[in-house]
Amino acid sequence: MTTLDVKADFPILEPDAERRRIIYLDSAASSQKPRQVLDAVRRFYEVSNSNVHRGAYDLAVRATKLYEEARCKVTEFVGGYDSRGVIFTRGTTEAINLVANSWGRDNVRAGDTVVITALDHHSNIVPWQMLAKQQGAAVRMVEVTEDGRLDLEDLRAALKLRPKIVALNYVSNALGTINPLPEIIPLIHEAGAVVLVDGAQSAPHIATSVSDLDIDFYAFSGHKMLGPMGIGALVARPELLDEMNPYQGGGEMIQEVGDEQSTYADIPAKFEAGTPNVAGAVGLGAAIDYLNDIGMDAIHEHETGILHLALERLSDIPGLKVFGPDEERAGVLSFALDDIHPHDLATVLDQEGVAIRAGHHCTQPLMRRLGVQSTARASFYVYNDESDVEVLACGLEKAKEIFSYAA
Amino acid sequence: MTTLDVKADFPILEPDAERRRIIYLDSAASSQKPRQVLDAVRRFYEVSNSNVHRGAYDLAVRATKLYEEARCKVTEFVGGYDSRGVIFTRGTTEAINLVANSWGRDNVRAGDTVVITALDHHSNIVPWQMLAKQQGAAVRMVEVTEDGRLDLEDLRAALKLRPKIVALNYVSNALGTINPLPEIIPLIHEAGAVVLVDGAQSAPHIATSVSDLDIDFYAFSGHKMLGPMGIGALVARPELLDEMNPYQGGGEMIQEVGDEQSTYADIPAKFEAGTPNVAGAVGLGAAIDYLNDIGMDAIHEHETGILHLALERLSDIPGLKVFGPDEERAGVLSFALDDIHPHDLATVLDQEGVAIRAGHHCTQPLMRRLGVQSTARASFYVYNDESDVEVLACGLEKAKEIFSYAA
Amino acid sequence: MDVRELYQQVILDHNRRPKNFQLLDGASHRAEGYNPLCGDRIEVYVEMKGDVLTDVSFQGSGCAISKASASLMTEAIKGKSRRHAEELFESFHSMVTARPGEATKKNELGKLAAFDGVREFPARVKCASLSWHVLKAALRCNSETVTTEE
Amino acid sequence: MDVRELYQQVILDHNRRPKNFQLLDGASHRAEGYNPLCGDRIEVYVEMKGDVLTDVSFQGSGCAISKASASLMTEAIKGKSRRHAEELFESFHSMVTARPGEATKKNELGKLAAFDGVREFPARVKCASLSWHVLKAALRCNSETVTTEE
Ligand SMILES: Cc1ncc(COP(=O)(O)O)c(C=O)c1O
Ligand SMILES: Cc1ncc(COP(=O)(O)O)c(C=O)c1O
Ligand code: FES
Ligand code: FES
Repeated sequence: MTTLDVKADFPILEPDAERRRIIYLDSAASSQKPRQVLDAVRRFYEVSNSNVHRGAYDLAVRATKLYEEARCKVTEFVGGYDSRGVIFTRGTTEAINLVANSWGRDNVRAGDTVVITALDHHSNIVPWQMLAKQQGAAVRMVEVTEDGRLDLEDLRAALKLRPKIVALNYVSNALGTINPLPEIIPLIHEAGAVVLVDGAQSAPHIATSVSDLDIDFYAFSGHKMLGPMGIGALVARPELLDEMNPYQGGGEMIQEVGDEQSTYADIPAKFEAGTPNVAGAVGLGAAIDYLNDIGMDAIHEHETGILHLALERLSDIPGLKVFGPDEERAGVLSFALDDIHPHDLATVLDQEGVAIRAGHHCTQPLMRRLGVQSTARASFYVYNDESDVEVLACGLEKAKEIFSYAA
Repeated sequence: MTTLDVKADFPILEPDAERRRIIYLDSAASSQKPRQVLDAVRRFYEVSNSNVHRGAYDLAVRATKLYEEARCKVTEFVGGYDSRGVIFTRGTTEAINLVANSWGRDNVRAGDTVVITALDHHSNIVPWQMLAKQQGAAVRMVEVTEDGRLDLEDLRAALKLRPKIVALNYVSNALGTINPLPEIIPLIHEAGAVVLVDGAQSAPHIATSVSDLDIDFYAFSGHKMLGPMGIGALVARPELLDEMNPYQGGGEMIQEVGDEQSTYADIPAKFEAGTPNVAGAVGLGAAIDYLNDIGMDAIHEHETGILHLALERLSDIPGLKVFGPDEERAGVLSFALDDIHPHDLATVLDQEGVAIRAGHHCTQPLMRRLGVQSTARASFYVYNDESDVEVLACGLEKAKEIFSYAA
Repeated sequence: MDVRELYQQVILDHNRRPKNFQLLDGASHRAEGYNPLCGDRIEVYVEMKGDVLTDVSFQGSGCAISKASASLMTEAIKGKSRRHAEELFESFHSMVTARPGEATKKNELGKLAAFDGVREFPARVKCASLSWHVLKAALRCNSETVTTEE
Repeated sequence: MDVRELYQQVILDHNRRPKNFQLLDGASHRAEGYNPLCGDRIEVYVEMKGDVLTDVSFQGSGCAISKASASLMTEAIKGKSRRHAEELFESFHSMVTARPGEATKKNELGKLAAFDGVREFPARVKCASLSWHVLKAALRCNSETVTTEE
């Protein structure tokens, strides 16, 4: 197993006077931040802070330049079509809602079908349910196989309905399943649908080219990829964005405001109403630099290494059951131990300094199909290493001991 | 004139190796940040960072606690009805769009009227134009008087149309005009309308009680009140929010997600889809602490002092024309000098280290009424002092000299 | 704090073998409670004769804390007056939400005092109080779903 | 950098007394340009005979940079071939967007070289190039509004 040896860059992972060492295994929910990102954000506020675009003074020029540089970094990092096709949002959820509202209201009509999947996060389900209800359209949810992969047969069946759009994730946050996008996307396009890919779990972990994959809309969050909270992006085909109506109205997104109606700016400004989170964009740019320095392939290899180590180590623990597929899976491990409730597991582990997540992971449709209310989930990132797996395993053994004592 | 003596708290205002001293007179666009706020944000990332609400481990408990504490601080700071009525948004623009979309779509129908004002920012104009267009409703823009106050006679006339909602700002970002809300709001309610107050320029500068003023919806941005970018709030009457449909769908805002449709969480969660900007909320909380330490009344007095000093000093400069009212005005000074274009003024001042804004200030309807394309604007905040006014005045004199040489 | 102070033996026992864990055919009152944080759901059934809770039971899924809490609750209130049950709820609730060092009515709570450790685990307070909220809802009206937000 | 290197005398003069600042009745081509950053608007009129810009004029509002640039542009291209005007645009554009230290065709630009200082003021590049973009639009087709985004 490779070791990236970057733990020291993450201040929160160092024990200090206030608290002891944390083994952080909840990066699928939100990642920790390296010093480099925190420094970049702080430096922005200390040296370049101002509103963007409309200022004729030096600070505003700097801030605008940094903001647009961040947009270029995002474009390159995810292989976008063009920086005009990169819209900064608060995160994945906002990006998906933007598409559901703007593209959705104009393109999905009564009687139309929207295809979503049972493997997806609520953020890629609820906006489509809301849209379908407003427009009188139908939602068709693609099923999963027993081992937690997308059921491609069912996807094909769903595509026969000639949906307007198919919304699915690249990597499942609950199980780590990696969807075979190179196989799936051509099918979707052949069926005449547009595809939205929820990249919340792929952007941090997998080298991706939105344009090579021929993705129409790609959404992701900065906070899951070492960046600050409150920033993310929608990366889209510029031609699609050009035709769409604005999502929110306000400053920056207009060309001319009349008393009764207004004309709108070109993309990307058209979709960025109000003062943007410039510091957030700068921080996201710094996170991208950091990830590029390590290398996305090295990151994927590292995580795969830890995942397999963990799978092996945890298989020593009797009664431990892992959910999800054996192959094509990112560094996410959803599991159950005996009949111990996942929240009890999380509490016991927390006392050992191990932070895992227990719950439905915002994937209730998937949980229903797995026949559980919730699972325990450990997820890995650049700062995790072999020793973290060992501490996790020992914590689980302790939990087992506590709860079997009562048997 | 009082001096608050806080300049040293603002790192960006200190000259350093990279650049010289900045006289920052563009706080109406975005404020600078004190060390205390930057420290709070950094500390959050270094000690408590995690996703909120759904974590059973220590970090998540801390993050949740800090996030909800920030909500309480906001509630108190603006005199909200209840912390359930405080929704974190990216800023003012998003808060207004939330209301226009959620409340608006359900309450504004074909043939209805929405009242906006010619004194407002595009962010409080365009969302209503968009809503009106979607719903087939009419927009009625209330006029301004020649000295840039809201024309109360025209407001009364507009209220005769029995509008569903009246959207107006408390303080104009272009002129500094303070609207007499205690007089206006009862009229609006008597006319049977709901009122949305754009507090982007009041929250940073004027002690406000949303509940005492009987405001239904109040929107503001953290970045204009010493807080980080990417955070702001909608403060509303909880009963109104309870009845409203969600704005965005996603994680956090649901109760149970079915395959076809879902049920939603209670407020405020119902309106906070996706991972919130926790660090931003924490930073906003720290900004509120900082402002409270100085005292909002002291801040208002300080700014009024600088404004009057500036009005007096600038009146020495022949050819200088100030826009806006003489009384009831916040620390915003919009002006023209001879026939020098505002952008040329801004460029000359920038070379003197003075950052002012030139442009339409996202208030094109107002600019049309003032008969100008744009104005030059200096706006003041806690870190400005007498000496800044003097540097501004000297810069303007220099500009006058450069441009009159050509005459 | 050691996690075993949270997972005391009596809690582990009641989690394993919950008492009154069944449907109550003759129930005069019932309510359902839902914890949106985890998706767990508990139903509480009450048979009231006059002012007395002659029988109480529960069903549903949940963590050790919530299951044991429901189980111990049914034991504690069975045969008691409505007033008494409500007083117990007050004492219980103030114990699990007490701040560090704050005095509680732990002593009046008998076996329920086993949940004293919960207050050190803010994320689990909802688990401990879920069944009590549902009981309260059941007594308030005949059939209702409550979601607990502390 | 001193701001007077931006506001050179020739720029100040042309701002004060712009040349060819009028409507052109016999214009065969015209276009309008809008700078959304400031709300300024410029119209350019061209009278073409064959391949030659026999007359050029402009109208509108703008800052000193944009007005002087429009004025000097009309002087520079009047009587020139379309090809020549387009080449001037290229040279001018590369001069005002050149990075510090980068070589430019300043020497070929005559009076237009006065705008060399603009590149030190990124916020003002649009001002200097607005009229040129409008000219280009006018030559492309008969009537159009362009907004400049560098
Ligand atoms: C009065 C007023 N309203 C609304 C806004 C928009 O605020 P934001 O850009 O932070 O959303 C601003 C500032 O730009 C403003 O001054
Ligand atoms: C697969 C997936 N989609 C969407 C989201 C939502 O992202 P955010 O909460 O940052 O908007 C998440 C994370 O919570 C996720 O894991
Ligand atoms: S975790 Fe669901 S009730 Fe305790
Ligand atoms: S500022 Fe408008 S064109 Fe220069």
